[in-house]
Amino acid sequence: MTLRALDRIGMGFFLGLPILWIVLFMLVPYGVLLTYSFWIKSYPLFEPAFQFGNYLTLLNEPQYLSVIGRTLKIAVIVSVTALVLAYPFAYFLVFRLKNVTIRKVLFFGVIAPLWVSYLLRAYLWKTILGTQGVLNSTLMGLGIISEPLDIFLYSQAAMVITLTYIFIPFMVMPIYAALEKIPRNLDEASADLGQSSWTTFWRVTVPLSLPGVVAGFTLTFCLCFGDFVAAFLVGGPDGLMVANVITSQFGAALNWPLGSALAVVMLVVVLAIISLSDRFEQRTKVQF
Amino acid sequence: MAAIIELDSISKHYGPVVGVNHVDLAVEDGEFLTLLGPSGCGKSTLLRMVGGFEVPSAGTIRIAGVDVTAAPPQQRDVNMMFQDYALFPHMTVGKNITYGLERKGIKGTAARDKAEAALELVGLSGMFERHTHQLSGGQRQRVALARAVVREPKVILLDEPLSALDAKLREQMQVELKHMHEKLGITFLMVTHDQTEALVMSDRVVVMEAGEIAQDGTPEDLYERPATPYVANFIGTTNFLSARVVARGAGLVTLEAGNQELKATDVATSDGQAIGQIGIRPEKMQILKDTECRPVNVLPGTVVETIYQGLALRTVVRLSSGEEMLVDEILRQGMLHSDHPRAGDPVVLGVEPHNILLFGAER
Amino acid sequence: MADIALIRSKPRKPPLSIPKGAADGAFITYATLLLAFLYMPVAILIIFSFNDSRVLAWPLSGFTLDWYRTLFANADLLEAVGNSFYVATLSTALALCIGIPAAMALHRFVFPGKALFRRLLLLPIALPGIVTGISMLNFFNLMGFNLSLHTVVLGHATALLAVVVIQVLARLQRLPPSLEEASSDLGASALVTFWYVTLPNIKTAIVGSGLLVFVLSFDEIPVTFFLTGRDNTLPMYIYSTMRRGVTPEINAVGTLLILFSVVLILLAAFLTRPPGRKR
Amino acid sequence: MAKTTPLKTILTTIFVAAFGMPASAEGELSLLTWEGYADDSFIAAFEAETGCRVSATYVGSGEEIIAKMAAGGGVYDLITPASDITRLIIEAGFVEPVDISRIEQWENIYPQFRELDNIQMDGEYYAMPYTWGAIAFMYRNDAFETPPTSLAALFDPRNEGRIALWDDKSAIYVAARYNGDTNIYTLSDEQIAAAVETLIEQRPLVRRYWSTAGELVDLYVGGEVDISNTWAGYQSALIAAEGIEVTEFIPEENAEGWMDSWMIVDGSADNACTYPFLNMQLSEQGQCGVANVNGYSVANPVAARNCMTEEQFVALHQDDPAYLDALLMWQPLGDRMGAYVNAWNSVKSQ
Repeated sequence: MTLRALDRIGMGFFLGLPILWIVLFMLVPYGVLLTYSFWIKSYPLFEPAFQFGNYLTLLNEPQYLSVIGRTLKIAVIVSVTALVLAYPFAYFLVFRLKNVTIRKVLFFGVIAPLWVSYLLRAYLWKTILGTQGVLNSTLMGLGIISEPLDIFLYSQAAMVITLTYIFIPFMVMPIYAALEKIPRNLDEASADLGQSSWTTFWRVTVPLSLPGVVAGFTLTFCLCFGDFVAAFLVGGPDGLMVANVITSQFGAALNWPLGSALAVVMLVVVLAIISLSDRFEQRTKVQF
Repeated sequence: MAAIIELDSISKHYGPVVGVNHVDLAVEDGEFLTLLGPSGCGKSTLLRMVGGFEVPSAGTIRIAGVDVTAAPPQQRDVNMMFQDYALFPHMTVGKNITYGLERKGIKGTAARDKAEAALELVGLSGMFERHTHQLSGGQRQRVALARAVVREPKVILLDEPLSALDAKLREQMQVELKHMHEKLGITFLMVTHDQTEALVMSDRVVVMEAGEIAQDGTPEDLYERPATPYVANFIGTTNFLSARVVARGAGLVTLEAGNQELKATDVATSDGQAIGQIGIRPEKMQILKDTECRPVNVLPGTVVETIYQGLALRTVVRLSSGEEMLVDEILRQGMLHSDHPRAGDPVVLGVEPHNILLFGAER
Repeated sequence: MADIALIRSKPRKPPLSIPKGAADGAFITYATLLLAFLYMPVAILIIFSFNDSRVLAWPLSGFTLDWYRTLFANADLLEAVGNSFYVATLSTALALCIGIPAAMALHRFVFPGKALFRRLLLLPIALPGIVTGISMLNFFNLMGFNLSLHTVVLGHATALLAVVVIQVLARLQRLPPSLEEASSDLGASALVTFWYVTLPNIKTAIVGSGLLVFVLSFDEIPVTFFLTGRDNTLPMYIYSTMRRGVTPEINAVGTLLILFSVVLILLAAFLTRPPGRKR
Repeated sequence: MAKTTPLKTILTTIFVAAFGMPASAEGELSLLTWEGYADDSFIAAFEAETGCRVSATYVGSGEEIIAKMAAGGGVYDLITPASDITRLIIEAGFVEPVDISRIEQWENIYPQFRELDNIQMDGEYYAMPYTWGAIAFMYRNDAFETPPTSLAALFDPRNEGRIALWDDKSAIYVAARYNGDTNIYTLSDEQIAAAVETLIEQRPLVRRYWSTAGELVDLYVGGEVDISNTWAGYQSALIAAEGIEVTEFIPEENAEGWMDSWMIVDGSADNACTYPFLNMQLSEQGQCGVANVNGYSVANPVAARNCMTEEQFVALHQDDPAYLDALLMWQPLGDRMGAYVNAWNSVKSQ
């Protein structure tokens, strides 16, 4: 396409600031992060160097791989749980609710908790899951258990519940948007062709909503992967996540180079997940 | 009359795809010219290049003698009525209309007076303060027109202006737009894929095919003397028969079509192309009754079916050569279509030599 | 052929058919449960903010407004709230100033590296805040900048830029291209078109994303954790008091924040009404 | 830390307005410290007297102080690291010497602290000792028929799910002592590995690794745990205030001791408020102030004698140098610190 001179000026106007910003506050910092990851820890702080020791440490010491593995595991469980919880809800809103106002209100109802402090929402689960917490006292009050159970709090399960709770809105939003885009007549056409609503759901609705599912899953997974508050608040002795290890390298261990290397690993994992989901989304994308 | 728009060998490529291919066209000042063609024929691209929304890959565009090939839309003395009208949803009707005036430096009451006048012109007096979403489809269309004419451009471009309206309203607006054109005396350059629209409204129609001009003429020219089967097929309905010249002379050409001999009025084709195909409009044939005097050409056949169309009766006739012909007959008062031949009846079709269209060999 | 058709139409399990009414009932129950799951903690927060024990345990011991009183007497906490407002306001302004032109560029122009540009812009939304925080910390450290609320603002703007870009771009793509064309056709320059036609039509997306950025920035922890100097934002204050144990005072703050959110949500709903539909 | 590059010059020019903030404005004092160390109960009077405005940022661990310093600590004037990291902070060049001639009660400080190697370098003092205490152990009275006296209680399967341990490298010290290694600050790699082994075995018994004072309080008050280690004097008081009876004890395997001192961040000695503040903190006003708020023992027994009740004086062991000497005072780990921290992380990771 030929660009007119005026368009070129306009393009400079619109592109200049964003590009400057990206370079200054993303590319350069990522570059610095990468640079630091090759530095070396040296008492009392650290020194510039170029060596792969930090990455070798991450590979050789089992603790790092096991933390990364655990973090991936929790992120997957949370994303799947959030998906299972969010999908029927979004489906109900879009396909079963006739009243548009109620639909909008309920949709807003699900994403509104985003506006309540993240930290507080996470913290509240401690109150609920604790030995003398709301859950235990309710169960005891109902006579289901006689002694308070301590299995709820300070465990990976507690982290999964808390993280799922926090990230559900991120799952509902894209799925809702994807479902809303599906033309109603497809649904009707399928019913017209004699398919049961169950078949219609699996053969028409689900495939067409996949881009939303992928988007929600990716976002939830990535945010979960980098979380460090859940472990801090409700995690048990086996609740350490990658982000907590990074934080500790920048704090207690005072090993910025190793922490940077871990952050680079996290960056790479997230980039990989994003491009994977991009590719998947391209394949599942349908134009209406 | 002087040319207000001159397109000189305009081409537009999208990568390897050719959208418009070396088009030369001159639009006379004051005329209503329509670019007609199916979607993808390049007519809209051509219009958008005149409007300045796309830049030609090659060629020059002159408006009122000034080369505007590279000028952006805001520097051209033309205004467009968009297919979706493109009324600014966040502005009132009045604001929409004065928007273009303000860009010209006309503001305040001067702008308002002009806008009110334009609204009156399109029959929407008193709608100045309305919001655009409160308007009906026809009203939006009028506002779009008012917004374009209020700037007193040299040319108004209309991109499928009636496609968003329902059939009834469309017919009414066709006439209105035509009257508006006469009243304003501004050049209208319209794009449409609707042949009726083109025939009804235009002084001149340019039929486009695959990025090139297929034929350029008055509506009557195009209908009565289509240059190619493409045009004949696109404008109106045509029965095609492949044919071979047997003899030629005395203003008549004798052809063999199927196993029939037909005589047609000869038309000297400029390129001397051999005739390979003939076309006959369905309404230019008749089903002969015994009492009638026989025309020059007769084609025997069998009725396949009859289709009642209200205004006319369409009869599908299979010729002895196996080809099917459509025949349209106006149902005049007293004529009952039940009297006509039914499926299976043998019939004879008659056609006069001047009603046979001659075309080159099929490509 | 007939055989194939037969094989294909082999009798299937009868399709699961639930009476429509029962299915709807199940859906409604489910939706109610999910909403209860989402709002129960919030309700507990509000209830505990009036509980007169320091301990967050069931059952409640008594009603008090003390926590609201101590809240308004707590200078550090009020200062943190002020800092959060300062940071959120500035980062929202920055994110909008950068994000709107970026979305315009993505929408309007074809340029080399556009795919990369787009991906980089959207990266921080999925990137854990800790990576953004750490890379910027390393960078500022290398540059010898002092950490302050301003470095936090830069971090937030970078991390939340994508929110603006996504929402504004989506709106731009829904906007008929003919609107901008009509404007230039009517004699407007690119800038005038942007100001009088494009901007008003993406206004609701701007307001919506701006409010979201504000809220997310107000609530941000990981980036702030690494980039703040001696000043605390509210979440950082809460985070640091958690070291001592959260008092119901924090619940009171949370309750007030929810109230504030409700106001913001209503404001958002009010400001993002469909254009022109004033009644 | 890095060489000047053209990019740096450009960026510095651009951002100097926004980020070239001086440490503190005239008459302001910015602290990076523990909560309670600048409590209004005794700071307000100082502010009124001197006109100096004191603002404090609170940290959760000593390492956080180092992290903040490493991340550009120029915005603070005074910090209060514990005795195990003072040396590192000195060697990293974050602080400047304390002019002890301007500290009025310097001579009243416990000689054990004053002469501590960790706070000196090249004949200069870099820290002013302030408070001290033990990492004691604590149990819930109603949970034990026979009061525990040994670390063994923390490793006893009978207490499964009722144990809390401080989420800190201190856990390594605890496990090493339980293993019988008393040289907890100079552990060999093998000893550390053995400690890790012990802690991993113990992990299923642990309810929670607590990281903050308040958290431990909540754990007791919420009925989650019965036994843990604790910052002596501080958390037990908070728990008692909630009506739960706990007892602090020094186990047979002994306990760690710590000492916090004030250090002057590089470039802040010129702040006119610095020395008046230090002198206030070492006076009766500051010493009893912090003892009352945090329940810690203080570094100036002379001041303590004057402002404490006899009961409090005894309870805080201000009269008992032997108690202090018996504690395993935190030592700088030097370049071994990484080994300790990683060992502790590996326990939590596996």
